Amino acid sequence: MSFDFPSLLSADGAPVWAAALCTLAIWTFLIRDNPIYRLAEHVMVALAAGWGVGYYYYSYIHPVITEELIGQGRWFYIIPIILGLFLYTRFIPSVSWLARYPMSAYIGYGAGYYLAFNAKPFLSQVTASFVSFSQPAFTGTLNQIVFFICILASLVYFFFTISKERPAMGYASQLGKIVILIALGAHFGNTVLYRYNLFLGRLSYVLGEWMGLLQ
Amino acid sequence: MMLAQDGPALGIFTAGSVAAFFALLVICGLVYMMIQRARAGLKIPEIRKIAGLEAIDEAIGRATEMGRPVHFTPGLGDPYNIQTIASYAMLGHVAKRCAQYDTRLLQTNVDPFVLAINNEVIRQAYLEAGRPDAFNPDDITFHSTEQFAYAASVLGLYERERPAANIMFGAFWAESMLFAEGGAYLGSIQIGATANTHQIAFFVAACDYTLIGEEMFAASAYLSKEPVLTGTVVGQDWARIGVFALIILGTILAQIGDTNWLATILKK
Amino acid sequence: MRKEFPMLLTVVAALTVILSQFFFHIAEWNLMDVLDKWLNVMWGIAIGLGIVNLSVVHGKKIMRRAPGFYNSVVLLAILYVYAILGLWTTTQGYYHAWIFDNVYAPLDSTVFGLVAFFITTAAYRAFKVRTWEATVMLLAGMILLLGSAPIGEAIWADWAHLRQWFLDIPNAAGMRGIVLGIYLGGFATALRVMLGLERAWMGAMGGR
Amino acid sequence: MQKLQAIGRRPIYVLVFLVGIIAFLWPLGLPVSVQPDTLTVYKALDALPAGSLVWFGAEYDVSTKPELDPQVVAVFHHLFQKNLKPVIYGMWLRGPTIVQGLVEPIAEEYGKQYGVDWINLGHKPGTSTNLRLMTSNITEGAAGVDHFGKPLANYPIMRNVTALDKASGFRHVVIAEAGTPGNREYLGIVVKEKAIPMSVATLTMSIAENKPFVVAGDFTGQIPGLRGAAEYEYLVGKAGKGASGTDAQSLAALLVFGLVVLGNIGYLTSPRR
Repeated sequence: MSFDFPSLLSADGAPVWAAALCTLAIWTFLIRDNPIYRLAEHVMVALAAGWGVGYYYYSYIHPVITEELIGQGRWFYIIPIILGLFLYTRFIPSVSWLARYPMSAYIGYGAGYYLAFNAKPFLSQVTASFVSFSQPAFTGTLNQIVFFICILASLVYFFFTISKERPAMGYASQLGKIVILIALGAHFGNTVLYRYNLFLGRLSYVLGEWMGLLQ
Repeated sequence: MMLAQDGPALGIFTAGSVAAFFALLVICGLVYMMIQRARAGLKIPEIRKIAGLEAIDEAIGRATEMGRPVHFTPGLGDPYNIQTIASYAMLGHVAKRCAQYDTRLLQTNVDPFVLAINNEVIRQAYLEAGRPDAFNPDDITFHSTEQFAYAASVLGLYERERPAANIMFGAFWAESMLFAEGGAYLGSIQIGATANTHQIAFFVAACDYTLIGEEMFAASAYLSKEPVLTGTVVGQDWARIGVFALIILGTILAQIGDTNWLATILKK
Repeated sequence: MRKEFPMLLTVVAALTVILSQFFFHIAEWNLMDVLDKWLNVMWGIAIGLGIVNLSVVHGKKIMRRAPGFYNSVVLLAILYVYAILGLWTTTQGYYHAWIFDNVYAPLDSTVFGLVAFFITTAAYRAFKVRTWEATVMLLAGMILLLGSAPIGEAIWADWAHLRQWFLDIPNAAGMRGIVLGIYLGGFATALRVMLGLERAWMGAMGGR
Repeated sequence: MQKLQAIGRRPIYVLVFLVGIIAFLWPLGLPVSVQPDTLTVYKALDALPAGSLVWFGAEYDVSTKPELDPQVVAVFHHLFQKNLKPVIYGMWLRGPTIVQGLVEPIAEEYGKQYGVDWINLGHKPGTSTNLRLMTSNITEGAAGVDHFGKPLANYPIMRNVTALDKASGFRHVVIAEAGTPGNREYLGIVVKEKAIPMSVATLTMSIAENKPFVVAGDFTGQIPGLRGAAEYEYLVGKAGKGASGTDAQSLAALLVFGLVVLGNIGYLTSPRR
């Protein structure tokens, strides 16, 4: 096993060095906050924000100006542009309330969108909870019964304004809490290794592509 | 998009949306009914204790005692994400408390539009608290539109500003673990709230208090104690009773026949 | 004009979406396509606010010579050069793409990879047998953790089945309860917004 | 003992790094049980008579290299061990270049000669249209040249090969696929029309999506993700990156599990709990 770094100045080597040094810069944060990490962090924000300018201009604004406004002559596309510019009125205190127009439109859209597009998935979650207990094996039936009880219990847990002082409600709510905690614990445990894969991918890059230790 | 050959269902509805429309009508009807009851001054039950919401004032109080700032993030949601929309009311509350206690509020954003809205929310809150002079727009910051550039930047901000209270309220993705565990290293009081089911477990593990799923949507009613808002939560509970009954009925029907007419109707 | 008209916009935008989604004859007008483009344009314009915010915050740091101000100099320099490069050559331009692929992309995936470290310390700290509820959560977590790695099956052949059972029965049921509640809470929140009960961005939270 | 619940975060970080470094540099070959889907692929290739042609579709690019490369390597070890003759082709631009880099050292290890025992037709434009052309006329489909632009007529392996069909000696198709074009194109054009069986080396995220096709017999089997690579490496007796990847996962799971156990021992022995 011996190191085999790519040439820093070659067309193939330069990207590897760039990527590897960036990786190490972020990892230094694990020791403590330090100037190298700070630099990397500021570079990241600068690149991401700078990238956004070009990307979103060409995806959202440019097509509307060239195709809709100029190309098709759809004058009403000037409205969202004006509404968007209203956001900048916050720098002029006397008319800063104009910024509420685009905000209100956007939030209204969000409320409408939620109501419009989530009623159907909501119902499909309800119908998916209709379980059939007649299963080929006895354990299958038992599983379905457990599943059914767990769903009802977890629903009870969330009641906000209905008193849980009656014993039946109390027990159901307690069971619901346990079911939810099992669900969350299971979810956590199941996700750990997916998260490791990302780190291992970077480590493999540093050890392999950069240091040349992996064959 | 509608395909040409799909005709309207029942003459007016788009295909497959009939049941959804009526379900929505019933739920909204229940909520609206309860709002009307509250407006009429009828008795509205109280919302059960939600520890995560009780802890908010305490967390801000502790930050005040320690002379350290409070950090609030609405997560990565678009400005029209319902969780982000719910976060505005929460931010309003937090900002008002910070204004009253004269505690610095650091508010970080990944979405420029949300940045603009939050700027308004916080300005209004300081105005209502009678402290417009204390409002500092430079503490409301933008950290690019990219998830991990934002996360790296917030981790850095934790180290430099050392917030004593960290309130994460909105739609979170993989950065939730970085935010919550990064805050835990600092020993700040952390309150996490999200309806993104895939992230709740991480908040539960790393935060002092977690609002699980819909508890975040009850926050505005809980904190304001307004009967009208509480009424909407009561309506929500009645809708839940309806769901409960539907599931029991549907399951009973599933034992009887091969075709479950209730499921068929609900899929219309 | 200061509160009523924005409120009206909220309701109009919400109803446009709802009616277009549910009613066949309104859906045919394709209002959603237009509305989506409108919102995207507004959002695109808002990017400028973000850039202004970065410029002001970091500009002030530089003026004050605040600690670490040189990072702010770097940030603003890169930000503007990269933004102008992007506008000039589009994001497909050779140099623009090279920097993104070889500098930004590795930084981004390394930060994502940090989650592995954080999730480990979080598990170590959080999974304690403090109460019996916490114990239940711990057990579920550990069974799933070992079950998702090849080692689990190597220890006990049926571990994979146990893992699958946890995912299919208690996990699915618990998540179902959470999700159904989220839908209800979301509907109520959306309705509050449409009725003007929740509008913190215009001041006065709730009620009136 | 109670100090066990106060291990600092930095020692834990060191352990996380160690898990990765140990797994990558000194693969332990921790046991992996072989799943049926992988085993059917292995058995199908194992049963082919020596000298049979195997079409290899390199349908991925740089972004999915970490997950698919180990599978490709394991499969080529098997192909050369059984003296099968792979013919590499790619609808994806970068695929054949990536696979060429992987196969060269393996071919050398088994003393296999390019153009005699294996060949790389390279990437040819036209995606599924060109794949269809291959099934009737390889010379036309490959524009007469291999990956390096040399005439196919020069290579002994291509002497009696006219088309991607059974008559030319193709007995199996293996594709390493990361999306579209990928298994659906091969399924329609090669499996259904030419009746050549196909196995897929696939990404973890596509396993569930592919499963119905395996059950229906459309695919002989699938090598599922990095885990599948480790299983195949085990079957061919060549521990590689698949094994180190799954080793790393197993070690990581043991690390987190061990830390939680230690934390709880510390907690339970602490007098102030």
